[in-house]
Amino acid sequence: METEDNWDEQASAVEARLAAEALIVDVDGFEGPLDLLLTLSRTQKVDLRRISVLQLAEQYLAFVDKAKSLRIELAADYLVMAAWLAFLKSRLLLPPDPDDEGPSGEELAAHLAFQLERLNAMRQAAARLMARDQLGRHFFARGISENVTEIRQISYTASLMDLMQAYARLRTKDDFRPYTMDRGKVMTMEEALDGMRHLIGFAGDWTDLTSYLPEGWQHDPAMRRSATASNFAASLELAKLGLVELRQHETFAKIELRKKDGQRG
Amino acid sequence: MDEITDTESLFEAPPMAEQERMVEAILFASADPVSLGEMTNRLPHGSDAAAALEHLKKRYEGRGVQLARIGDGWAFRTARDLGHLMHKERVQLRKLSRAATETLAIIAYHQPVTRAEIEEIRGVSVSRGTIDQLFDLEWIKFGRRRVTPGRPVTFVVTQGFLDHFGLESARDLPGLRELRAAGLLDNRPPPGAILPDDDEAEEEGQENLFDDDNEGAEA
Amino acid sequence: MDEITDTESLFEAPPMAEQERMVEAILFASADPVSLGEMTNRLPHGSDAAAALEHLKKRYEGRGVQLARIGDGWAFRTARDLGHLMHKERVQLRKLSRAATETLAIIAYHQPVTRAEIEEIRGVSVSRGTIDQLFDLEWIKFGRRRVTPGRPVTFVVTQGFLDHFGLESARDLPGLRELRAAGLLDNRPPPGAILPDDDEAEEEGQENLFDDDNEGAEA
Repeated sequence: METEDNWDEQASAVEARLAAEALIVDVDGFEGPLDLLLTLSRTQKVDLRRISVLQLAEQYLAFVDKAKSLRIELAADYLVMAAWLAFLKSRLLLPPDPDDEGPSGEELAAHLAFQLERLNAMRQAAARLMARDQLGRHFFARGISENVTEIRQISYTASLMDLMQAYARLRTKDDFRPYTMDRGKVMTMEEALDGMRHLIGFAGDWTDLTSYLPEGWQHDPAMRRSATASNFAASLELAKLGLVELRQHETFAKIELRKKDGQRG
Repeated sequence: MDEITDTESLFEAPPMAEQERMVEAILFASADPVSLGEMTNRLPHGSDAAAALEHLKKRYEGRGVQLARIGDGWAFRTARDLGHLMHKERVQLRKLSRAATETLAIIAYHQPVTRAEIEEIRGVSVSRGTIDQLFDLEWIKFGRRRVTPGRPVTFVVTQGFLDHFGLESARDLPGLRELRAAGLLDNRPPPGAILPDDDEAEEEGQENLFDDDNEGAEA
Repeated sequence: MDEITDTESLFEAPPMAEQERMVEAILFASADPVSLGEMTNRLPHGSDAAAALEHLKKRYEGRGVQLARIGDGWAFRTARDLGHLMHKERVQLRKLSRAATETLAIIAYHQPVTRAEIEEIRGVSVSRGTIDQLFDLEWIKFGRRRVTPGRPVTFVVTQGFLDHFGLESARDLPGLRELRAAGLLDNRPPPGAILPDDDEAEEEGQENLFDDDNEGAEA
């Protein structure tokens, strides 16, 4: 007997706990405090305009307390709402203070009731909207669009969304664009190659590679670095093609090049 | 000058029955609604597209396809009662989340509406994904900026939205009149809040609902 | 043929007028011609698809669309004599290239803006073709000359641009923060990603080739 009693007791405790948790765990299912309030208000089974905001506030506060006792973390907006409702509750319970200039408890309560009614109305409107016959499900558009495709007249189009996304892409490209060097200060190897091809015609004798740096690239360090590197790469390329010879007397000495014998004249 | 007069008299508008045939052909060929303006451009000079459309609409009453008005556009759509025959054509629509359907309804009934107003009504912040999804479906677009500090952008529904839900205009939204009469479409500020002119906001709201029909025309 | 059998069958077929409506809706919505066999399968049990098709064909005689037999299937087709109306349907809509869209966006957001400023924002030179295209579309025009050395011309957007994009003024364009708030900045393709369609990328490549030529010629 005793054990059975115990067992019953335990069972009911577990049951209660589960029930409490079910309500709390459902917090995830609520879309914010207003939604929770709307759900709680349903238990009053009255017109939303005549709802007892005081009772509703108490239900909400009890809910939050229960959540706390179960150590369930509530999002900040639930707690803000709880604080506001506690304030509202005190306003509704205390006789109005004639010196207080703020809105009365009744006004605040009426507004909350309005918000709940409006949310409820929108929810019903959404349901009615989705319950309508829908294109592609209940009624249908022409299956074949007879766009004869013989003509070549092209008309360009863009949507506002394209435009805005293009702009957004441009204005935020620094946030995410891959590492690329800015054009102004960078000489590509192709450019260097082009320049050197023209110049080596005049280089009969060994000439310092650095003298090939084009106008305007000698002074700014970043530009000079880029041009030097590209020129060096270009000279290797030209050597590979058998157009020039390269020499360097020792490590870090200057690099010289000249037109290859066979190419001269 | 003389030439122009000559050509004008030479090419008279075709008889109404012929205009009706033309409108019929053009609408049949297109899956998307064709606006009255475009129709007028495509018909021979001097035609009365609006009248031809009215005739055509009558002709198709009770048929398997119907001529439907969608915003400023017109399109043929299959009769609602025959949807069950179209299982082959039925497209799988992604189920919208509750947040998305509510946000859509708020935009439709309160348009033009700002993000802050949507959040005020739902009592919860609007996620990017929700707005994104509605943009992807081409059911909402940006409306005019609100003439209030910060000039916030507004959202409105599109012609595609009207087409999808079989609405002639945003004014035909179910229950719109009742909601308006009950004051549930008001943007009522919390008591004690300082705010811009109430009248102005309301006036703008109304004006814009009418407006929306025009905007549908542009889209 | 077997009318007697049909009426005697357990499931009564809908009246012929109703079958005709059904055939009409099915043919309208179908993307491909529908064969007699398929039509029979899709109609309620006991229906006579062949007869319904014949009735429907008669009904459309002389109309703007005709019920035509294509191979062993049936489909609606525009009446032959109205083919000329489909001219505009043949206009091929092509998406504006990325270069042009970006240039247009910069002009819209920064107007009046000089060519040099556009290039600075885009980080690449702007081809003459791109600007020309935007002029051809009548979406941009010359603004006032800038009162700076060289008095460079500026570009601004036109009324036609505002009409096309459904804007009342260029000030109605949403700002960056709003784009981000609406989640539009998260949708951007990762850097260097393949553009939505390959043609576009290719086209752009070509355009850039022309670019270089033009720049060379100008220099």
